[in-house]
Amino acid sequence: ATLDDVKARGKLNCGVTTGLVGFAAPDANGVWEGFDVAVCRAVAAAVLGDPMAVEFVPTTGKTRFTALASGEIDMLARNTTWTFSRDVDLKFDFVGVNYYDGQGFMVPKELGVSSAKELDGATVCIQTGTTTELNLADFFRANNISYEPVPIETNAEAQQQYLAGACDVYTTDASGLAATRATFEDPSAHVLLPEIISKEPLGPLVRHGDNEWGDIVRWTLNALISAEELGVTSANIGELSAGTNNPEVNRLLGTEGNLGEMLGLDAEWAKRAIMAGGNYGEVFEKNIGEATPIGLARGLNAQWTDGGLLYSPPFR
Amino acid sequence: MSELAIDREIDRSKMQVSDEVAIQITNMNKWYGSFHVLRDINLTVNKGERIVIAGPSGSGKSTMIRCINRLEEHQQGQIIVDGIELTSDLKNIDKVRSEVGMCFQHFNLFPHLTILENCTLAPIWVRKTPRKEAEETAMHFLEKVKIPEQADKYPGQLSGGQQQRVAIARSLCMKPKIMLFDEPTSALDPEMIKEVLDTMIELAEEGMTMLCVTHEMGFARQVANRVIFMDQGQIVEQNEPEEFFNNPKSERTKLFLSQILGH
Amino acid sequence: MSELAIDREIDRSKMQVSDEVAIQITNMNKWYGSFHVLRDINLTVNKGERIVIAGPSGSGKSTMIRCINRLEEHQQGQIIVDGIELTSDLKNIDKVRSEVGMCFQHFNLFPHLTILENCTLAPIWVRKTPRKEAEETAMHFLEKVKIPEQADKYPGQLSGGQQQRVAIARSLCMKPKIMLFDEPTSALDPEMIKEVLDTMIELAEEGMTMLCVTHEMGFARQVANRVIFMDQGQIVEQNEPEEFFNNPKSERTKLFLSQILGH
Amino acid sequence: MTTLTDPPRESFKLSMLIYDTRYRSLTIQIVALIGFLLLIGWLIGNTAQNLADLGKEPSFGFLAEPAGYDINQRLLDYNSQDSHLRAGLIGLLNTLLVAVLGCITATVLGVVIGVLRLSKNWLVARLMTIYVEMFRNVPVLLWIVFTMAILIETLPAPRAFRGENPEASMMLSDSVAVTNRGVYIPEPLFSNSLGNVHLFGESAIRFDVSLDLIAFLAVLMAGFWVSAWIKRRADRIQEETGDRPTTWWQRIAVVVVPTGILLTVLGFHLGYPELKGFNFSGGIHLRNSLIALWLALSLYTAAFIAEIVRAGIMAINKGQTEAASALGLSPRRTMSLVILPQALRVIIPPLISNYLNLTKNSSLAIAVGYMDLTGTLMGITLNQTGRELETVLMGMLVYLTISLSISAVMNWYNNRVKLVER
Amino acid sequence: MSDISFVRTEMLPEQDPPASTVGLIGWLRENLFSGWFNSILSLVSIYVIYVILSGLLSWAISPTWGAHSLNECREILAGLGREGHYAGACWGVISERWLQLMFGFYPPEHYWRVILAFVLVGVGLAPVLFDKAPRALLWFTPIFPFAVAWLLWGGTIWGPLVAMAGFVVGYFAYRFVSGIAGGLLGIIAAFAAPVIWWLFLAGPVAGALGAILPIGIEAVESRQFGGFMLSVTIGITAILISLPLGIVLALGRQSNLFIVKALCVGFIEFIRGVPLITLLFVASTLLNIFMPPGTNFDIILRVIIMVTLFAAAYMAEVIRGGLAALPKGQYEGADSLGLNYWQAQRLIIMPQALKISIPGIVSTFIGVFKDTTLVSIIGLLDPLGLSNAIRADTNWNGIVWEIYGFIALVFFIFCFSMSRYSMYLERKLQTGHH
Ligand SMILES: Nc1ncnc2c1ncn2[C@@H]1O[C@H](COP(=O)(O)OP(=O)(O)OP(=O)(O)O)[C@@H](O)[C@H]1O
Ligand SMILES: Nc1ncnc2c1ncn2[C@@H]1O[C@H](COP(=O)(O)OP(=O)(O)OP(=O)(O)O)[C@@H](O)[C@H]1O
Ligand SMILES: [Mg+2]
Ligand SMILES: [Mg+2]
Repeated sequence: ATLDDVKARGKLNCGVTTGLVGFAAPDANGVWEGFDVAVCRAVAAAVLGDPMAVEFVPTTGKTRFTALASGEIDMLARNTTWTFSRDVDLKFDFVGVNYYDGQGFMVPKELGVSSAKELDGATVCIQTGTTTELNLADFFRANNISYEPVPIETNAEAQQQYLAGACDVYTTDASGLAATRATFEDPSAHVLLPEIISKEPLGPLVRHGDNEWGDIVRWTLNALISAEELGVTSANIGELSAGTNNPEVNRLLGTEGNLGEMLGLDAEWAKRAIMAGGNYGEVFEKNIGEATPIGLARGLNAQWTDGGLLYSPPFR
Repeated sequence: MSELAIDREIDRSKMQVSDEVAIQITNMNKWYGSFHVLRDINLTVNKGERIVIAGPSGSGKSTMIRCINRLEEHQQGQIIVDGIELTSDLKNIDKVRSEVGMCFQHFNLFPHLTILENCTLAPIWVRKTPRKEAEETAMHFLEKVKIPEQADKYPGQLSGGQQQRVAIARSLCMKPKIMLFDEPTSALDPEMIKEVLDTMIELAEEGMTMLCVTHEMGFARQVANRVIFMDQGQIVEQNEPEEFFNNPKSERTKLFLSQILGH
Repeated sequence: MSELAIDREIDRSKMQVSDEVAIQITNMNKWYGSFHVLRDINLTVNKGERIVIAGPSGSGKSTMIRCINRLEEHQQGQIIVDGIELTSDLKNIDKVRSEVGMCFQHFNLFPHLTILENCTLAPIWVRKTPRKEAEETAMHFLEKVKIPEQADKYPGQLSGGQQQRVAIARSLCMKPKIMLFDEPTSALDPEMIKEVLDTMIELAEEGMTMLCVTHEMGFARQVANRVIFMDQGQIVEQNEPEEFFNNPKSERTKLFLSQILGH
Repeated sequence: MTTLTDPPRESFKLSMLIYDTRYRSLTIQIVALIGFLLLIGWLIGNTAQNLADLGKEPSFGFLAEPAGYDINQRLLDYNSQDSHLRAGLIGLLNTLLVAVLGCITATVLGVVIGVLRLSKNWLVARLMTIYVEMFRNVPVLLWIVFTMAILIETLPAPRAFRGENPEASMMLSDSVAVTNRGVYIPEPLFSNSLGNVHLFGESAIRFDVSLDLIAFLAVLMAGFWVSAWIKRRADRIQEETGDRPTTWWQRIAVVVVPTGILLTVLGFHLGYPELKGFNFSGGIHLRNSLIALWLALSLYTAAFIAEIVRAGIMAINKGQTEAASALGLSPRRTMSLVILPQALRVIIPPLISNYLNLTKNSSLAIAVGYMDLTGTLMGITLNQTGRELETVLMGMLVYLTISLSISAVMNWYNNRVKLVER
Repeated sequence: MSDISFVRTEMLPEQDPPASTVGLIGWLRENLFSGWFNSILSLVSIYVIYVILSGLLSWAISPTWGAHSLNECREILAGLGREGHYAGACWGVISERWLQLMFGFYPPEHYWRVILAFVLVGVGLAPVLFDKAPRALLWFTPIFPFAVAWLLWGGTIWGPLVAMAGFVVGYFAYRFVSGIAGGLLGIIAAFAAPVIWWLFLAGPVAGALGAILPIGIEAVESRQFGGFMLSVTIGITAILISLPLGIVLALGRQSNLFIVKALCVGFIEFIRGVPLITLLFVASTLLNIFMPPGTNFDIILRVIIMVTLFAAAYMAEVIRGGLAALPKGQYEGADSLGLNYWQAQRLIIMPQALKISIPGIVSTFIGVFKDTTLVSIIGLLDPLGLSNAIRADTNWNGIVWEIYGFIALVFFIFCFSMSRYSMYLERKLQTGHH
């Protein structure tokens, strides 16, 4: 089973992108950082007790599924859209959603475009290897407008082409657009169009068939989300784990019940996962939130209590 | 080809022909594709015999002696060398090859090895002689061919005649019972030819069984005990040298001799 | 260099030297970079003269005759060939080159063309001769150099001597008034040298003006009417062959002759 | 004396399998064959097992399904509802397009550079050496992304053509627009067009043939044929009389005049690109990705070709030129009659293997988003369908076919021009 | 006829050539301005050089070495009054990331191991590549692959030692079996015994030895390899392993055994007929499918396998060229002395053929080394892959030329020096026949 393999190895093999601003990139010391990376670290902390015990495997759009299917990686946290065919046909299990996204468009303000429907004849930069090119084809076909697709492998190059005016529009997941725009010399010269042409629930996934391992990843993600909902942060977690009078917090942090044991882990698994990088909100703020250069608003990714879609099943 | 004067007395005391058979070729035939190079060759060579093979170019001389140590394969008939029949059995082939030494027109020394290494290579790897012993033997034979001082040079640094003598020494180091020569002097300048022939004569004087393809008729006359004339893949005539040169029987032989000695 | 016996009577009847000037070189100087290869050369060659140029290696013999058909450029002085002065005027150069034939040490046949094509190439493209006529001329000259039967072979299939004779025939096909030879025999084996010299002698017998760099002293003695000795880029001595060989004047000439004939 | 008796039959012994030269080679070969078959069997077995575990049956059914993605550069009509097979075909044509274009420009560039490297002009020779070393010693992939970046960063965007005082303007009297999206050049149009013929119905390999083009090519071929006839006639005259009639204007005329007439009849005119909406429209659009790939592959391969050309020319002994000069041949004739025929024998075999390399390197198209075979079949199709095995194997097979055809041509040529030696 | 005799009484001294042909002016005239065409060429070249250098230098000379982000660079340049897109290079990214570009994610405290490893490669290859290197180094040549592998990947020292022992096992198997059963069986045993050793015995033995005597250095996983170190590792491993493979393939292709020949030709032509990138796709997506269920070796190893096969096909052709250059007499000489096939190959044929092939081998290596950049397409972080990762860092998002330029420069230095070396060899082989 994967859990045993991971434990025996003492390292979690986690597939990430080869580099996407805010979501995964190595820093000067070779330490990976980012929103997707944080999920990997949380799982490693939960399973192995050490958030640094992760081996990051950079994957491309093409290699990611093979890497997972062949067992080269234990889980994939690489802004991968949860679709029917990937779940069913490619035989993977999506364990949840860590980012609700949708495909959007970014155009220079000077073009004076206010809706994607006005893009007839435009040249569109697309990042290949994702669902974006299919969505795009469907959208333009449905609206019966023509366009010129410019497929590009990496975000960095797409950004370069877009800025140089080699394409009028850049389309990818809205989060990516915002993140990219944030690093422009003059971000205010570009607008995101209102149309979001697809649903892009991005989430970590594991292989079909090993439900125990799937549960661990799923509930680690849920623990991060629940922690935010319950007000558990990396700052107060030490205090809270001494015991509180909220039973759900207690169950989450392992002071009550035996949830960890059911997962095949120890009682403090979730505590360690949360301590690795903080709860969902903290991870968000630190990597892509409004305080960072990327400056994404929570939007759909706010807790359900705040009008967002984040909704973790109860720990019980 | 010119008849080179061999200017010393030849000691024929040891050049005895024994009754034992060294090589026995019976009804041997060979084809290259559909071209019949060797036709029904029958030849018996006794130990101690010194045979010169002559004949026009393309008559199959080289092919015949190359069959004797299986550098070429014959298709019909029998070749027995030193009691061992040459069949496709590898062990026999190896055995025969280590009994039979061969010298080529172009020496075929190994240019990446020194003279000494050239000479010790086969004894060490084939005969499994200890290196020291092999080197001693090699020096012995290098002295015999009169170039011990070149032992540490590379073949490329030697003249053609010296190279051919090294080639002979290299064969001798395997202590062969029979030596085959394929036009050993034809790639050499006149001065060098003499050096090599001298070496070969010495060998003959020690009683070595030799088969020699050559056009050096002086050598044939004085050293050989039999001259074989080949044409079109067949042995046309064979005889003692005196008879062969002075009284050839076949028309072809006459024609050949007139060409090669004539002008 | 050996003195090869030329074994036939040489017919000197046509070998008359006329008074007309074929080549006139006046105060010619040439440098390679800052190296002064040819120093103040003065030379007049009359029609029908057969001049042999000798001299130690590096003395500038090749350079001088290559200047005559402008394969090398001279920097000072004047060269007039058949009344045309060699300047950097391209038309003059072309005219001179089609009057002057040249044979090189290494033949420089065109390996991708047959012998016949080698011989007809220049007549067809430079002289604008009809192919048929060019081929007839070519066969004529090939017969003269005694290899008409090789006409359809490629140069690679011929021996060195045959190749050099083809090279001569190739030059002759342009019906040149003057022939230059740059050591035509020095890359050849002795037997082949004879073939080529024979061809050159025949040419001389027909009255061709020839300048020939060669070390074949037999040829110089019997065919040349003048021998020029060069050293250090200068003409050191010139004389009739008999005088030149028997009674050299300059110390350098004596030294040179003793070296090349003496050994 | 000639009674041929067979040697006594030896009884077969097992050791003969190893020590008898007759059987030995058979033994080795059979062992090798068995080993090979075992290896193949093992691989296939593993694959079947693994695929079964993954629940994927190998099948090529996906090829008939709609591809769902768009391809910008297409030589045949295609839309996102066409099948994966057609998408692959479009990709293959794009591969061939860039390979052919690349080989042509690489040859031209390489020959020029190779010759300039031998130039007596010190500066030019040095510059060319620098060029060659620079391109040969840096990976081609780097050159491809570099070229793309240069095109994108240095050329004006279409928006620079807009406005009262545009920063950029079209070239050649407004007929060519060079932008960082590509180059727009005029396209040939026919007002009395003969129309198209549609072949292969609605299948994946359907395509249209323009009758205008066919007519044009037919007239052109006829023109060349007549021109060749004139040349042969001139050859004949030269052979007979030695003088070569001046025919170049006749030869040009028989090609140009009829085609000109045909074009006029068909109502030939050029469609110029013009700025409309976001982009230029009209004209032929050579996309940046194509140009970058084409340029980078050409420049890179040209460096190798230059070396080959240089080596080829240097391989021709200086004596050959001298002999030709001494015979009075002009430098031009020396080149065409003596040097080139010989140099070509040396040059062409390595040249063709460089064509092969260029074709294979064109698979790096994905780095600039050019939709070649690797980008479609082994790229997006693989990605969308998850059929790694089928797509990658198909792709390799296609490349192999292309390579083997090129090598076949090379072998044929090599055998034809071998110099006759003794 | 006039008297033709002439004797020079005193030799003419050497004179200086006319002034216009020597000195600077002469040189210029000869080399740059001989004729109008050459003059135009020269002027055009000078202009091109001027344009390129002026543009490049004004961009490259930029005091941004200390910057920590692109914005900081922009500020520094703006402070100098240099505005706009090409105001100047942002060298901060190189100063911050060059170690990463060189060593990837290798732990910095172990960089010395990488450096030492590549020095050892140099020492190990020196006696093969340079005639002047001391012959005594030759004994190190067979050992260095193991030493280098151990330094790079670390772990217990028993691994490489036990692997090396495989060859010793093979040798003794050969001696033993050929002693009792003859040459061919000996050869088979010599191949089979080490394979058995490596597959079944080496692991436990190394484990046991490691347990008894735990000597070793910290293990580094191949995933942590990156940057130029990754390229060099892939390149060198592929070339070293492909050499024996290439020899076998070349011999197979030369052999007159039809099936063996067909297999070798098929393999060589197949590999040479497909682009490397498709082989890398096989490595990244298919190789695990071809292996028995459950096998899982990491992507770098898989890439090395495919690149090795790729290099082997090219190597085979290079070595075939060397074999073809040997005169037939060498084979006959060996045969007539009674050497068997393998002895002849090892003692006579290969030493000569390989020597002739060294320039070709070096060129193949350059090619393979350059082609290692392709691994970035399948997501490995070689220099080019790392450049994407670096550009995905928020600080450096938007950087282009600086990284590409740096990578190109390093590649150029590597490849250029190797190509010079191979040219030197070619020249030496042309002239140097002992
Ligand atoms: N490998 C081969 N394949 C086909 N024919 C061959 C081969 N080797 C030799 N021959 C032919 O066999 C004939 C005999 O050749 P062989 O070399 O034995 O002649 P030879 O008497 O030694 O001649 P020479 O005096 O020229 O060495 C010749 O006609 C030759 O062309
Ligand atoms: N292209 C060149 N560049 C520089 N120096 C040259 C060149 N060609 C010849 N030389 C030098 O010019 C001198 C004369 O050379 P040349 O070939 O004319 O001599 P030679 O008398 O024909 O000698 P040989 O008998 O060896 O042919 C020699 O010292 C030679 O080194
Ligand atoms: Mg022979
Ligand atoms: Mg000379």
